[in-house]
Amino acid sequence: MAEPSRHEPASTGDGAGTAVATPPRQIRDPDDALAWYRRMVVARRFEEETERAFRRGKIGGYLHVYSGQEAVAAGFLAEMRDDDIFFTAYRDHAHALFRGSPPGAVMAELFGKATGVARGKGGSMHLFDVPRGFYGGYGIVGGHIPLAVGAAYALRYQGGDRVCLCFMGDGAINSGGFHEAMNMAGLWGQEGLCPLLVIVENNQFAMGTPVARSSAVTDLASRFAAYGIPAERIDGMDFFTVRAAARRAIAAVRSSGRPVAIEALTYRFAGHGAADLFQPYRSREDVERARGRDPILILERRLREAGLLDDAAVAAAAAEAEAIVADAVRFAEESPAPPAEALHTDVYGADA
Amino acid sequence: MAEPSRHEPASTGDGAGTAVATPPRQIRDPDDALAWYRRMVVARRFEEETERAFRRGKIGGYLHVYSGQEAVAAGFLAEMRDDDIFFTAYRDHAHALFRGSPPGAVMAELFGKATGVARGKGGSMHLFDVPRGFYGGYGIVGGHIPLAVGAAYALRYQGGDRVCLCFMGDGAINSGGFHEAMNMAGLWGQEGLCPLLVIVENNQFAMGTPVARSSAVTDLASRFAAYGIPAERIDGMDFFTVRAAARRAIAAVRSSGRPVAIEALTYRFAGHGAADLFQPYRSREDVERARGRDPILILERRLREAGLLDDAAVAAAAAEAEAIVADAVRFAEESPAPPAEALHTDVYGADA
Amino acid sequence: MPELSYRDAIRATLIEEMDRDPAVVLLGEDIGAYQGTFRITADLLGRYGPTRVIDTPISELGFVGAAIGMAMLGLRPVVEMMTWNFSLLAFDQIVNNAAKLRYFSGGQVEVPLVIRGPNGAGVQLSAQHSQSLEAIYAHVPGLYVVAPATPAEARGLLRTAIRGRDPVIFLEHAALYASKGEVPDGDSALPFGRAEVVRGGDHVTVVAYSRMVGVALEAAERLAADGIEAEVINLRTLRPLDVATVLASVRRTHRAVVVQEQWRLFGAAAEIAATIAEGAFDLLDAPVERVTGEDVPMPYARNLELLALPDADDVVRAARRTLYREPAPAGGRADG
Amino acid sequence: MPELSYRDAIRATLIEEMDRDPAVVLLGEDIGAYQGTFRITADLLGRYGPTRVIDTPISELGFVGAAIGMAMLGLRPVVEMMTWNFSLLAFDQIVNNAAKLRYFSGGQVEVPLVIRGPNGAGVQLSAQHSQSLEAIYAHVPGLYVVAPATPAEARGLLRTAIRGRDPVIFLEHAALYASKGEVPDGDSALPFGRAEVVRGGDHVTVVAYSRMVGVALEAAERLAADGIEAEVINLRTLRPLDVATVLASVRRTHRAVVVQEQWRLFGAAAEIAATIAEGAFDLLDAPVERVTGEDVPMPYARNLELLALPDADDVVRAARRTLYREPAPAGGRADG
Ligand SMILES: Cc1ncc(C[n+]2csc(CCOP(=O)(O)OP(=O)(O)O)c2C)c(N)n1
Ligand SMILES: Cc1ncc(C[n+]2csc(CCOP(=O)(O)OP(=O)(O)O)c2C)c(N)n1
Ligand SMILES: [Mg+2]
Ligand SMILES: [Mg+2]
Repeated sequence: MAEPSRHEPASTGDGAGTAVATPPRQIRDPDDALAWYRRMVVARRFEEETERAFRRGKIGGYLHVYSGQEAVAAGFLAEMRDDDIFFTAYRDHAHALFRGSPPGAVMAELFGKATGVARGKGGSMHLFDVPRGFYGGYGIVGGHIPLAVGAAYALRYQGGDRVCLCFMGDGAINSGGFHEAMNMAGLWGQEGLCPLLVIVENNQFAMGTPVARSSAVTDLASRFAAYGIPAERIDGMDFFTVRAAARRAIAAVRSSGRPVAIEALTYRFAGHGAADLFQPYRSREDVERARGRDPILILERRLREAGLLDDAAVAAAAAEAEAIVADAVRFAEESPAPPAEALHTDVYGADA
Repeated sequence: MAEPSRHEPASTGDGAGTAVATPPRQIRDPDDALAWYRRMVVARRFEEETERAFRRGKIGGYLHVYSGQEAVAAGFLAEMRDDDIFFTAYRDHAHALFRGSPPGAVMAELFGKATGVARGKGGSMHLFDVPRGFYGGYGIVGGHIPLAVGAAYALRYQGGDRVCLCFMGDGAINSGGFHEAMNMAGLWGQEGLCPLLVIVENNQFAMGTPVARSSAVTDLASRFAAYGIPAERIDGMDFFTVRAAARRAIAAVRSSGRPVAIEALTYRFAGHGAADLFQPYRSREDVERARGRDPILILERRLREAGLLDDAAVAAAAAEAEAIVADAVRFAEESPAPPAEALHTDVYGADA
Repeated sequence: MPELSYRDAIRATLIEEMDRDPAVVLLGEDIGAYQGTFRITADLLGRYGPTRVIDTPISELGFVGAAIGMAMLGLRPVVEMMTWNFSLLAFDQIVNNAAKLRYFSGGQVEVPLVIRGPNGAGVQLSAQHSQSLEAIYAHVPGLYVVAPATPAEARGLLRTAIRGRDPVIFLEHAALYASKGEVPDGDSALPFGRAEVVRGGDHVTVVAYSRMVGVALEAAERLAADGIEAEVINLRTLRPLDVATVLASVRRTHRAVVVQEQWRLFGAAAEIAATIAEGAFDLLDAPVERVTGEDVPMPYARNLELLALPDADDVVRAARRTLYREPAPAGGRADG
Repeated sequence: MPELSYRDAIRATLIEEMDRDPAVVLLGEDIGAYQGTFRITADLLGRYGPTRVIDTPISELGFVGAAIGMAMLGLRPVVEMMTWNFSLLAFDQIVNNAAKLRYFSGGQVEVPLVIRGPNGAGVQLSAQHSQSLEAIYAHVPGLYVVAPATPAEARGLLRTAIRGRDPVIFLEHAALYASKGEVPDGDSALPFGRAEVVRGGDHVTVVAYSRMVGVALEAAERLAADGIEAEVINLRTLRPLDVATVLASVRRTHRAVVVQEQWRLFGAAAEIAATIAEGAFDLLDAPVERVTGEDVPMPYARNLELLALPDADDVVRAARRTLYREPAPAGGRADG
């Protein structure tokens, strides 16, 4: 049986809204850190634009933006190897961007265009970029977790040391599929056959339900003990903290073939989805307080303190993001809708 | 949040096959203890007869006998109040008998007769005796657990201090329904709205799968911490141990309206079901070793030590059981099959 | 007779029934503090408190199961399925417990449970969120399957559902929530198994339910412009199915079109079409036409989604085919 | 052409495919140490080891989902569903992921997954363990639904399933496992969507699949004794449905009986009957008859269970009705 605490809990707060003192740290690879800063700025700008495009009627269906949580996906994807793979839920735009999917192709997917990353068939909730190891984009809460466990098994079965990351929300932890999948991950991990890293993106809410109303135990990391899976809780607002935890965890998973879990405390700045306008379940002040720990501003401050960033560079990053996103929108707008024949393709692999 | 250890683990072994030293104890109510001894003897004799009747073709479908586990149901049902209720899975004959369902009506159900406890419509897996608070008898592993949580809620919602017991197998703990239900029980318990006692009958196997191959963590009681539910592991072979734990747990549940769980270590002496003849997943020696801690013999020894039982009384109990079971079989044999009209009744409460 | 939206009709009925009977409790995801995804339960948490308006975790199997347990003990839970798509996770509890408990307990327990929420396609919700599950649930004895098309029906049928003694699959439609209609005052309940002829006509019978009733009526208008009088039947419930009303109409019109939003194969229209073909065999002048969704998962792109869904045009063409005023589709009618 | 049992034909095919392709892995409850509830996987754990023969916990949603994930990465998992009844717990994974992943990923992933196990009623397994789920799965685009009736078919169709590129719902029948039949040697695979005419006849077409093929053949023998020559069609697969073979037969016999074990309403026979009525409209001399199980949860008592299941007698009577040699049932044909 696994001992459930290979990783000790790192610095944590009660919630992401609470300031957490993280010790100043030497920045190892300044160029890389700056690149991630710029990517996070792009992701934020991208999401603002998707909200606008939704209001303009260019994007349909459900739209769940990632603003506020960027440090989580960024920190983990920064540590993934090119041949590693990952799964996530429907709040997936930033994950695709961080993994290198062209912003135009991501935006085109949201616009329902043939040039989208899923050829316009998936939409916001079902981004996919399999050549880059992004296995989707799922709309049924918790539904992708068992897939990730099986995928991790397959990776080890096929040989090599690739790992699988699975991002999930705090709300998803209460789904039966989570439980069944984690127990299997724990079991298969005992044979070194489950190189899986589970990241609980605890943004404090599942739609309007706070963690304390959805989970009988609010320390979500502690719930992994039931499966013999070592787990720790980290500050998900600080890119460097996330990245350090990701590095340790991915290395442990890769070398052992056993699952590890990390609960990243974060906060969703926008409504749950585009329809969640009034957010009756939380106050404006709560959101404002959380914005005080904006992961992009935290990273910006760090980089400024390290002398890597100044006002001009910040402005340049913003301008660059502006241009990238404008290009993406233009590309999406100008792209053709899928042809009518596409309705009937991709149902089966060959004619029945 | 609940602290997950209101009850400290009591005497336990690695498994029920291991002898566990239980301190000699004063027997509080000798008549009652003797009555439970006799009931356990009846239950064992009853099961032997169901196996025979199955071979004779009198009982069809699946048949799961309880031999070896009697002390668990007996200990808990002994502490239930008349107006309390309970749910269990398909290994349910002894539970019905201990709760007072007439042996003839139980046997008649297995024989598929109109006089059965479920009028011959349910069979072995679906015994019901609602007037006695027995809410079934379920065949989908784990499927009854959410029902029990909702029933417990209803009891408190309706007022009063009735409690609900839910028996389940070790295999059922890995089902998603268990997880979802326990988390809700934990949450509702925080409001005092879930007077539920969960009893994990850990008989070491789910069909041919030992606990270590089905659960990533073999200390099943520890898995309830994920739901803030206090849990303890007990020796399920010793009637007095079970009963003492049941008394404490039921009192706690009744007074608090919060769930409690108990993992009772026990062993199934027979095959999983009537079709499990060769039991390739365990050795004859394993079974023999476990039989060394036969719950009926343990109780018998205790009662002898206390001077409450001698050879003559043991023989009398056996003879009494023989007669009760013979009567039950006779009643079942002589009862009529359900009338053809019964096929279409009980589908809806009123004509559509 | 006030005018109410479909949404408000449902909400008002919930309130009336909760006021009337303390055994009625609501469960579901985000029905309380969030006020309900479609605001059906807006303000009800404030009104009735958290013991009667229960916000659940994302645990469909668990909370449907818990509601069944409550119902077995005499409560009358009304579960909101945020959308019916998520009910696939609770399918075992619905089919194996709710539908069958009365039977396998030999009549000792009953499950007066309503599960309600939007069924069918929204707008660009894509493959996992655009399903219409009526055929699947209507297959199962022990369940009622109800699909109101108007505010009045939503109210009358929901009242019957909540006061009933058996589990009810109550299929709303997101596209109807804002639609308005007259709703009778007072305690009126609509019985299950009674279809309504919503438009009279002698030339062809169009059978529909839920959102497709509106589509059928629109088609009927267009057909009328062309001199074809379609009789439109709103089934209201699929289990039980009001075969008598359907057959009476078809025996008069000699032609039938059945409309459903969902996948054609093994869909609800197959049962209805088969029933018509059996019951009006000698009186049918043309094959029964089925107008259905395409046999594909729902695509996200709006242009494809529109192609995947049946519309009034499709109904018009099908009706004309039954009158031999339109050629059969290329490749023949029933080439699977 | 050795004679094999249906069970051994499945087992042999699993062995051949596992020997041929290391990507084939098995998952399921008690398929290893326990040797499989129906001994389909007996000795395979010893033969292939625990990484290829994976005993799972009782977690249907979880292990079906995990198998989907394996398939997305290029493995070819074959999941044993101990009985199809338990698949209701995995329904979301099957419908929302397996069936649709290729589509909503825009063709980027595929799910070469087989889920197999016994479907339908056993003997006295009662309400929760006696379901026949083909109509429910056949409704869903993206799935194949296969229901072999003989050992040869079990082998040929399973081979096609395992080598395919899409999820296959492979419905065996517990009552057939011990049945024997000639099985062709070698690498023969049977294509999906090709029905077989298992008995020729000119008077009436009887359409069946799985265990009901045997029931139909028994009925055909009895009908023959009475001078009625029934043509019996074994569908083999329900999705795709071989409409052409069925219609060709009915266009010749002018009469059809469709047989299914499960609940009548919204069942598989409805689709088949509707398809026949559409495609052979002018050539049908009688309404299509549906012979089905009763519309009740399965009772435990054997006498009731026998009443709930269709048998050869029912098929004989239905066939005779299509020839107007038997009165219609009391109350008329289609009174729901
Ligand atoms: C099984 C299921 N139930 C309900 C929903 C509706 N729903 C969509 S998102 C959501 C909340 C999920 O919260 P969480 O997992 O914390 O992710 P977050 O949105 O915070 O990223 C719900 C209830 C769903 N998509 N799937
Ligand atoms: C959901 C589900 N999956 C599989 C089965 C088949 N099955 C019946 S009993 C059983 C083992 C259950 O083990 P456990 O919960 O430990 O109970 P025990 O039989 O030991 O009393 C299994 C797998 C089932 N009935 N339901
Ligand atoms: Mg969240
Ligand atoms: Mg067990």
